[in-house]
Amino acid sequence: ETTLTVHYPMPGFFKDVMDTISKKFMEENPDIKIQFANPSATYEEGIQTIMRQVGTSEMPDLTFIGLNRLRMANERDVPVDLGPLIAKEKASMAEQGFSDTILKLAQVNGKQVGLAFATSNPIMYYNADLVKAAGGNPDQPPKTWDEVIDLGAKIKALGNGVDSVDFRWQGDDWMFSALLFGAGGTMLSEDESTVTFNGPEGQKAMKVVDRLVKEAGMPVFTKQAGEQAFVAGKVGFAFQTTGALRNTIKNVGDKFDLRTAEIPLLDPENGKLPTGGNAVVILTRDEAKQNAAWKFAKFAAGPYGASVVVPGTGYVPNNELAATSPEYLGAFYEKNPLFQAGLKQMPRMIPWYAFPGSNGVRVTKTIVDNTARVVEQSATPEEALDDAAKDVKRLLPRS
Amino acid sequence: MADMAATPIGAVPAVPKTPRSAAERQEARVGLLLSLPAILLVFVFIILPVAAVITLGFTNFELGYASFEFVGFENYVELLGDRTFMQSLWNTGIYAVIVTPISIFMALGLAMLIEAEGIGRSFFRTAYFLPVASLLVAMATVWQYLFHPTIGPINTMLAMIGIAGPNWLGAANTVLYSLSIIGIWQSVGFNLVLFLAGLTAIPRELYAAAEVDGAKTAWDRFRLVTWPMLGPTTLFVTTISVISSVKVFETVKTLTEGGPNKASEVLLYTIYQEGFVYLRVGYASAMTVVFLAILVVLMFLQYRIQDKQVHYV
Amino acid sequence: MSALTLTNIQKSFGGNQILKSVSLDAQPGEFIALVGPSGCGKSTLLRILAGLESADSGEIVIDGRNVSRVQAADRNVAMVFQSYALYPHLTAAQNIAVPLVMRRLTRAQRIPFVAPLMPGQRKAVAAIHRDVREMATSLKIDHLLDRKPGQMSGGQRQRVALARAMVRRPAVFLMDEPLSNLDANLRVHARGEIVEMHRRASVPTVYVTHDQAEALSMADRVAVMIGGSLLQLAPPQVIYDNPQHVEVAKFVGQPRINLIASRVEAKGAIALGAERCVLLDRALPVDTPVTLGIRPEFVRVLRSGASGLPARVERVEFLGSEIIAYCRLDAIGETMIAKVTPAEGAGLAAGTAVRLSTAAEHIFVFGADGARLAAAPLVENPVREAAHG
Amino acid sequence: MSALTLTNIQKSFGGNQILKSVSLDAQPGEFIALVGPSGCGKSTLLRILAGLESADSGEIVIDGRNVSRVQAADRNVAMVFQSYALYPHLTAAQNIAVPLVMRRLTRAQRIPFVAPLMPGQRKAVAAIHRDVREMATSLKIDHLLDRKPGQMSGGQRQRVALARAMVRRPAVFLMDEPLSNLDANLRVHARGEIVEMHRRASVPTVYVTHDQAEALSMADRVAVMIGGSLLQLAPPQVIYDNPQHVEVAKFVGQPRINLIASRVEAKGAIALGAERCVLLDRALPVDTPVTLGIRPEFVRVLRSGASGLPARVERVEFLGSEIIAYCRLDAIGETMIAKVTPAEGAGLAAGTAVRLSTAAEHIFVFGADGARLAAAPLVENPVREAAHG
Amino acid sequence: MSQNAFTPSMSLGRVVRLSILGLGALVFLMPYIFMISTAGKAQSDIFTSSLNLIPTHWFYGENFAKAWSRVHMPTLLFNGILVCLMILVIQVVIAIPCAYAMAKMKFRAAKAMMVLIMLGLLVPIHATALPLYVAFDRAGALNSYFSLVAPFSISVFGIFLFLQFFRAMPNDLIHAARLDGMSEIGVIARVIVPNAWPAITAFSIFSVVAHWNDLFWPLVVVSNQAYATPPLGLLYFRAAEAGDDYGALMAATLIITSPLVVAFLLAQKRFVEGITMTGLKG
Ligand SMILES: Nc1ncnc2c1ncn2[C@@H]1O[C@H](COP(=O)(O)OP(=O)(O)OP(=O)(O)O)[C@@H](O)[C@H]1O
Ligand SMILES: Nc1ncnc2c1ncn2[C@@H]1O[C@H](COP(=O)(O)OP(=O)(O)OP(=O)(O)O)[C@@H](O)[C@H]1O
Ligand SMILES: O=P(O)(O)OC[C@H](O)CO
Ligand SMILES: [Mg+2]
Ligand SMILES: [Mg+2]
Repeated sequence: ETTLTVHYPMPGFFKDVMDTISKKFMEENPDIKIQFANPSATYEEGIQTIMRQVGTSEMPDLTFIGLNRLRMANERDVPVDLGPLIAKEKASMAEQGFSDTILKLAQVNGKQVGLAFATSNPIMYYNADLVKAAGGNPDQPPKTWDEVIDLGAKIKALGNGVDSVDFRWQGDDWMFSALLFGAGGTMLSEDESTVTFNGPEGQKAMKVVDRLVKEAGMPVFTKQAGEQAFVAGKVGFAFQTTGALRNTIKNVGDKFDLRTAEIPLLDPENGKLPTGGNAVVILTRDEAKQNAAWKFAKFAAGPYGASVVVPGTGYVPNNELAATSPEYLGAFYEKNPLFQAGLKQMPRMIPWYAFPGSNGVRVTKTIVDNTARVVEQSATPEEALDDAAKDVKRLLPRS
Repeated sequence: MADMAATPIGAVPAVPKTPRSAAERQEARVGLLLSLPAILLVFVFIILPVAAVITLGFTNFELGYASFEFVGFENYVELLGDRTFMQSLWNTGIYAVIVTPISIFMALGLAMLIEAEGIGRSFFRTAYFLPVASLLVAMATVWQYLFHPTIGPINTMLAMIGIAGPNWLGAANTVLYSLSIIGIWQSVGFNLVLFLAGLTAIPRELYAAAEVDGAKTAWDRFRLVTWPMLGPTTLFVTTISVISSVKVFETVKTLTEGGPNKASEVLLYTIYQEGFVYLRVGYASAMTVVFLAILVVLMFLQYRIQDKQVHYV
Repeated sequence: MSALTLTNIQKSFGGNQILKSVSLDAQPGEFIALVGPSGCGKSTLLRILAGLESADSGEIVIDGRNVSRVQAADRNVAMVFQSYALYPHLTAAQNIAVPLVMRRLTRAQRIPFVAPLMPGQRKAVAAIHRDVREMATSLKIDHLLDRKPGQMSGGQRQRVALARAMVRRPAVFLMDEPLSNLDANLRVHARGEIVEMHRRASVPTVYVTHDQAEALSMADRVAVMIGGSLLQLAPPQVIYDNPQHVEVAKFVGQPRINLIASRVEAKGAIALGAERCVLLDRALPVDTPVTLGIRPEFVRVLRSGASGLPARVERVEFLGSEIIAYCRLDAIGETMIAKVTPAEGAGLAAGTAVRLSTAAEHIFVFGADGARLAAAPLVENPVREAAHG
Repeated sequence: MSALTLTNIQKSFGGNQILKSVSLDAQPGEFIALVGPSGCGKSTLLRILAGLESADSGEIVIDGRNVSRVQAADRNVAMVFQSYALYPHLTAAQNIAVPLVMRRLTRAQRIPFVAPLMPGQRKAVAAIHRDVREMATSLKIDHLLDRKPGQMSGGQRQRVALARAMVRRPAVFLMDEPLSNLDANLRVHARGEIVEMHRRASVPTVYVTHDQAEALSMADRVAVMIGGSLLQLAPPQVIYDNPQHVEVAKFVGQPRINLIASRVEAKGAIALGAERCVLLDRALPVDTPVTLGIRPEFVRVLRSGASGLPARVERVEFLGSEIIAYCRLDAIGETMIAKVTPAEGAGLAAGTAVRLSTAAEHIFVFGADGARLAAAPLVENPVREAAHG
Repeated sequence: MSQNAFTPSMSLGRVVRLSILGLGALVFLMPYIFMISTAGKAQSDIFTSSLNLIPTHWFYGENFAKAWSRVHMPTLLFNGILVCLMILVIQVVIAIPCAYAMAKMKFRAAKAMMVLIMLGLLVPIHATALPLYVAFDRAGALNSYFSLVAPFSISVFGIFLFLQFFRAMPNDLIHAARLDGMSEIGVIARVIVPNAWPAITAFSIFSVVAHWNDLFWPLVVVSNQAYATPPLGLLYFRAAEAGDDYGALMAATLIITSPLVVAFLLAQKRFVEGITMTGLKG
C-alpha cells in the first residue's frame, strides 16, 4: 500500500472537491491512500510552502500550483517531468481527454511539469436588474468594451451608491492579460528579450481601464470590496475569473438576477484569453510513489475530476472528454446557463504568460502597481505602461 | 568577658581578607544555574537565529535553490536604491506615528473614565480588551466590510448625515489611515488594561492633597497627580506600543497586500514579500537586519529620553 | 467667635455609623488634638472638615462662613497627611508652591510654555518663589528645595509637607498623624517644631493622633474620641487628672491606668481589695458594679509592713529613669502596674512579695456605663490610713 | 563556654565600611539587645549572624561550631523579621510548621499527593502537628491556626512569627525590630510576652531595636552600636547609669541627656556654667574641651533662690505623669531639659525664670573623643553645695 | 480621580461619562456585533445594501454545523489548548526561576541578561522564522507539537513581567524561607509561585491570547493536519478568489474565540491585580 500526501491551495474552493475526488480515487485504487497536508490560503502561500519544503521530509508528494507559477517552480527544478510518463501511454492519454492543447497549459519550455487541473478564463458577470434599470437589455449583454462603458455610465447614473464596473485588476496581471491578449498583444517578444506589453495592443488595453474609470466611473475597489459590492447588487458589471462563479451564485442568492456572458475582446477575431487555474504537479522523487502519484494526477485532472470541479466551482473543464461527454458534464451545462460563458470561450484560451527569470512574481506586481495608478488616475495609460515596461525590463534576466 | 567586649573605634585588626566570600560565590553559582535554562533558550531561539539572519544578509540565498554565495554588502547597497523599501520605511513611520500616540492617549482617557465609574467596570474592561484577543484572519473580513466604500456600514452611516465617505482601504491616500484605525482598535485594549492597573496604584491621598491644595477641576488634578504618577506605566506602554506598531503585518497582509500601488507597504510586509513571495531570502535578511537595527536604536533613544523623567526616586 | 465650629456631624459608611453626632469648636489660634484608638473615626472627621468627604448631616462653620456645601478646594483649609502625600515628581520647592500656584495663577497663567507670555504672570511667579523660600527658611529646609521627595528622609519630607500646608496661611490647619511615620527620636523633635510653628502662625489647628503623649504635650485642648463619639474635650491636664469616662482614662496615660472591679457597699462606700477607701457623692444601690482606676505613678510599692494590698511582683521593667513593676494582687488575681523611681524600685525582682497602696484621693470611680462618678476619699474612716500605709 | 561568639566581624558595601570589626558573645540563655540609631549596621550584623549575608572577615561560632562558612539553612538559627515575613499564602499553622517540615521530612515525604505513601510520613506529620499546636497554645494563638496572615492583626502576626521561629528550638534566636510595626499600647504588651517566652525557652537571643526603652526593659545585656562599632556591651542599668561613651549616653534615655560643653580648669576641675562641680580622676591639660552630661530627671528646677544656673523656660510638655521643661540657660544659651513630676512642675510655663541645679554625682564627663572620663564630685569645694542649691 | 463629595449619584458628569464609555464600547464591539450577526445569516443575506443586523433567515444552526463539520473542530480545539498550555507551562517554568534569580540574587550575568531580554522583546518571530524552520527541519522536528511549542518556550516578556513583580516581593520573605531550611528551588516552589498567582494570571492571558491566535508560525511548521491549530482551521473557510464562506467563517471564529473570552472574564480581576503589582504602576 502506498500513501500519498497531497497539498493544495485555496481550501475555500477546493476542500469539498478534493475530498470527493480522493474518496472516489481510493475506492478505485484500494492500494493507494490519499492524505492531505494542510492546505494553503492562496497560490502564493502554496508555492512558498512548497519551496520551503523542497528537500525536506515534509515535502508532499503532489501539489497544485497556479499555472503562472509553474515556470518559477520549474526553474528551481521542483516538479517531476511528466514527459516520459505521458510518452509511455500516449494513446490512452488522448482517449482520456488530455488533448495537446490542454497538455500545453502545463508545459514550461516544452517540459511537461504538470497536468492542468482546474482551468478558468475571464468572463463578464452582470446584474440584469441594474442593466434593465439603466435602459439596457439584459438578454443582449454588451459585446464590446464601448458598450460596456456606455451602459456602465448609465448604471452609475442611477445613483443610490450604485457603481458601474468592477474590473478585477488587483492581485496579479491576469485581467490585464485578458485585455492585452484580447487585443492580440503579448507580454514579451517571442524570444523573451524585449517588453512588448507597452506596444499598441497594450496601449489599447490600458486605455480600456482608463476609460472604465473616466467614463464609466469605476471606483478603486480592493478585491474583496469589489466582490462584496457586486453580490450586494450595487455593481453593474464584474469582470473576473469564471472560477468564482459558484460562490458568486451563492452570495447573490435571489437578491438580483445574476447573468454571465463572454468577456468583450478588443480584437474579436484573433483575441485570446489567459488561462487561470492550477495544475497538479508531482513532487516525489520516489519511483514507487511516482507511479501512484501519476495515477492520482491523471484521475484528478481527468474527466471525473473535471466533472466534480466544474459544478463545484465554476472552472471550465480542463478535459475535453469531460466537457463533451454526457456521462460527465453535458447535461450540466444545459441546466446551468450561467456556466456556459466560460465554456464558450474555451477555444480562445492560451497559457497565462509566465515571465522568465527569478523576478517573475515581482514583474506581475509591477504591472499591478502601475495599473493601480491608472485606476487611481494618478497616471495616464501611456505613462503607466512605459514605467511598467522600464521596470520590467530591469527585472528580466540579462541575456 | 563582660561589658568591655566592645572594641575601640577605628582599631582594625589585621584579619586576612577572603576575596569574594564562599557564600557570595555560592549565591552567584545558584543564580546562574536558575537562569541557565532561560539563557540557553534565548541563545538557541533568539540569538542564534538572529545571527543566522545577519549571515544570510550577506548572501544571495534564494528559496528553492540549494546553494548560495556570499556577496558582501551587495544586498545593503541594493537596499539603498530600493524604492519599495524606502516607501515601506516611510509608511511604517507614518503608521507608528499615528497609532502609537492615539492608542496610548485613547487608552488613558478610557482607563480614567472606567476607573472613575463604579458600575460596569468588568464589562468595559472586557469590551475594550476583546479586540486584543481577536483572530485577525477572520476579523479582516469584517473590517473589509465595515470599510466598504459603498455598502459598508461606516459609509452608509456617513451618507445618512450627508457625508460622502472615503474609499477607506481602496484609495492610496486613505489606506494607511484606515489600517491605523484597525491598529488602534487592536491595541487600545492592551494599553487600557495596563493603564487601569497603573491608575489603581496611585495613592488616593495624593488626590485628596490636590483638592485641598486648590486643584478644583478634574483637569487640574490630572495635570498635578494622574499624569506624572502614571509616568512609569506610560513608559512601558509606549515601549510596547512602538514595538508593536512598527511590527504591523497581519492587517496589511490580509486586507491590502501593500496596495494600492505600495501605499500600504510596511516593513514587515516588504520583508515577507521579498523572502517568501519573491523567495529572495538573502535580500530579505538584509532588510530584517536594518529593521532590527532601527528598533534597537528607537528603544535606546526612548529609554534615554523618558526613563530619567519618569522615575522619581 | 469660634474660628471653627462643627455641629452634630454624623457619618455612616454602608450602614455602619462611624461618627455619632460629633460637635467641636476651636478658638482662633487654638491647637486641638483629636485622639482615639485606631478606627474610631478621627480621619473621617478630619476629611469631612476638609471637604474631602461629605457628612450625612451636621454643619461646619469656618470663620463664620458655613462651608458644609463648599468644595475642598474652596474651603481654605490646609492638611498634612499621614503619608505626607507629597507629589513625587515635583521638587520640594514645587511641592510647596502648588497651593499658591493653584490659587494665585489663572488657568492661562499655568499653561506650560505659553504662560510666561500672560500678563502679570512673571510677577505672580516671582512672588510665589519668594513666599516658598521664606516658608522653607523658617522651617530650615531651604537647602532641600531642589530635591524630590524620594531623595529626602522621613523627617525632611514631613517638614516639606508642613511647609506646603502652611505657605498659604489657611483658615484652618488639619493634620492627620503627621508624625506616625517617624522614628521615636525624630518624633519628639518634630513635636517641638510643630508646636513652635503653630505658635508663630497661630492658625486654629486640629491635630489627629493616636499617640496620647503627643496629644498631651502639644495641644491646648484634647478631644478624646472613642467609637465615633467625642467623650471629652478639655485641656491636657484636665483630661489626665480628671477623666470623665473610663475609656478616656484608659486611653490616656502610659503605662495604662490600673482598673479594678469593685461594688458599691453600704452608704456608697467602695472598697479596694478588702479595704473601703472612697465614698460616692451620690449613693448608689448596694452591689452596683463599679470600676476603680488608679494611675501607676500613684501606686506605692512597700517592701514590708502589714498595710496595703498583698501582691507578688511578676515582672520588672527597667526604663532608665523609672521602673515599671507588674504585680499580681494575691486576693483578686488581677495585675496592678506600679511606676516607681529607680531608687524606690531597687531590688525589686520577679517573685518579690510586696504590698501595694495608694492615696485615696488618686482613685477614680467609674460606673457600669463608663461615666465617672464623683467620689471623695473616705476621710473619717481608718481604712484610709491603712491604705496610706 | 559561650553559646555564641562573634569575633572581629567586618563588612563593607561598595567601599563603605558598615561594620568595623565587631565582636560580641552571648552566654547560654542570655538575652542581648542590640541598639543603635538607624543605619548603624544592626540589621547587617544580624543578617551576617544568620548567614543571609557574608562577612568580609571575622568568625562566628555557635555552640562551639564555627559556622562562618555554613549556609543559612544549616545554621539552626531562627529569626523574627521586622515585617514578620510570614508566608501570605499559608495559614498560621502551616507557617509555623514550615521549619519543621523542611527539617524533619525527607524530600520524598514532602511531595504533594505521593507523600502520604512514604514510610514514616504519617507519623512525622502527626508529630509536627502536635508540636505546632503545642507552640501555638503556649503563645495563645491556637484559635488563629486556620487563619492566613492577611486576616490577622499586627500583634497576632507577630506572635505567629515568634511561634514559627521558636517551634524548632534553634541554637540562637535573632529578632530584628519585631515590635516596630505595632502601635504603642500593643508594643508594651508584646514586650512582656517576648521576655516571658524567652525565659521559658532560654535560648540565647540577639534582639535588634532602635527603641532604647525596649532594650533597657527586656535585655540581660545591652549592646550599643553606633556607626558600625560596638561602643558598650553591659547590663541595662550599667548602660544607663554608667555610659562609657557620650554616644551611648545620648542614645539611651528619654528625653535625651543634656550635654553641655565645658573645659578643663586647673587641677582637673570642671565647671558647669560658672561653678566648678567635678574633678577628673586623671588631670588633663587645662582648657581641654570636655562635655558634661546630665540626665533630665536629675535636673532640679527651682522657682526662687539664688543658687543654680539661671534659665528661662522655653516650652513645657505635659505628659500626664510627668512634665518636661525645656529651659534655656541664660549664660550659655543652650537648652537644658528637665523632667519633673506634675507637682513639681505645676505653674511652669513658657517664659518663667527659673534656676537649674543638679547633684554633682549625677554629672558624667566625656572627653573630646567621646569616651567617658572618670570623675568625682568636687566634695571639698563649696561649689558643690551651691550646685545642690 | 477622587469622587467629589458633592456629586449626587447620577450627575451630568456621570451621564456624559457613561455615554462616552458606552458609545466607545459599541464602536469597539462593532466588528464583533457584525461577526455574531453574520454567523447567523445565509450566504446570500450577508452582503446586501441594507444594514440589518438581525438575520432575515435564522441560519445559526446551519453555519455552526458547517463550521463544526467542515473542519475537525475537536482536533483543532484540542491542539490549540494543548499547544497553548504547553507553551504557557514551559514559559512560566523557565521564566520564573530566571526572573527570581535576576530579582533577588547577586550574580554577574544578571546585567547581561537584562540586555538580552530587551533585545528579545524586539525580535519578531517573522524575522527569525526561516533559520528556525531550517533548523527544525534538520532536526526532523517539523510537524510536531514540539515544533509548535519550542520557539516560544522562552518568553522574554514573561521574564520582564515577573522580574518587576518579584522585585516588589519583600526580601525578608525569602530570607525567612532560607532560614526555615528551604533550598532556592524550594523558595521558588513554596514561596514565590504561591504568591505570584496574580502575575502568573496576567502573563497567562497575554501568552494564551497571543498563541491561540497565532497563524504565522503554525503555518510555517505544520503541514500535517493532525497538528493544526484553530487559526489554521479557519483557512478552510477562506477562498482567496471569490469571497469566503462568510457565515461559516464567522461561526467558526466565534467557536474559536469564545474560550478566550471566557478565560478573560474569569481571570480579569487577577489580571489587573497582577499588573498593578509588577511595578509597571505609577
Ligand atoms: N470609605 C470608607 N468606606 C467604608 N468604611 C470606611 C471608609 N472610610 C473609613 N471607613 C471606616 O470607618 C472607620 C473609621 O475610619 P477612620 O479612618 O476615620 O479611623 P481613624 O480613627 O482615622 O483610624 P486610624 O487611627 O487607624 O487612622 C473605620 O472602621 C473604617 O474602616
Ligand atoms: N545590600 C546593601 N548594599 C549597600 N548598602 C547597604 C546594603 N545593606 C545595607 N546597606 C547600608 O548599610 C548601612 C547599615 O544598614 P543596616 O540595615 O544594617 O542598618 P540598621 O542599623 O539595621 O538600620 P535600621 O534601624 O534603619 O534598620 C546603611 O547605611 C545601609 O544603607
Ligand atoms: O482563480 P483562478 O485560478 O482562475 O485565477 C485567476 C487569477 O488569479 C485572478 O486574478
Ligand atoms: Mg486615620
Ligand atoms: Mg535594620
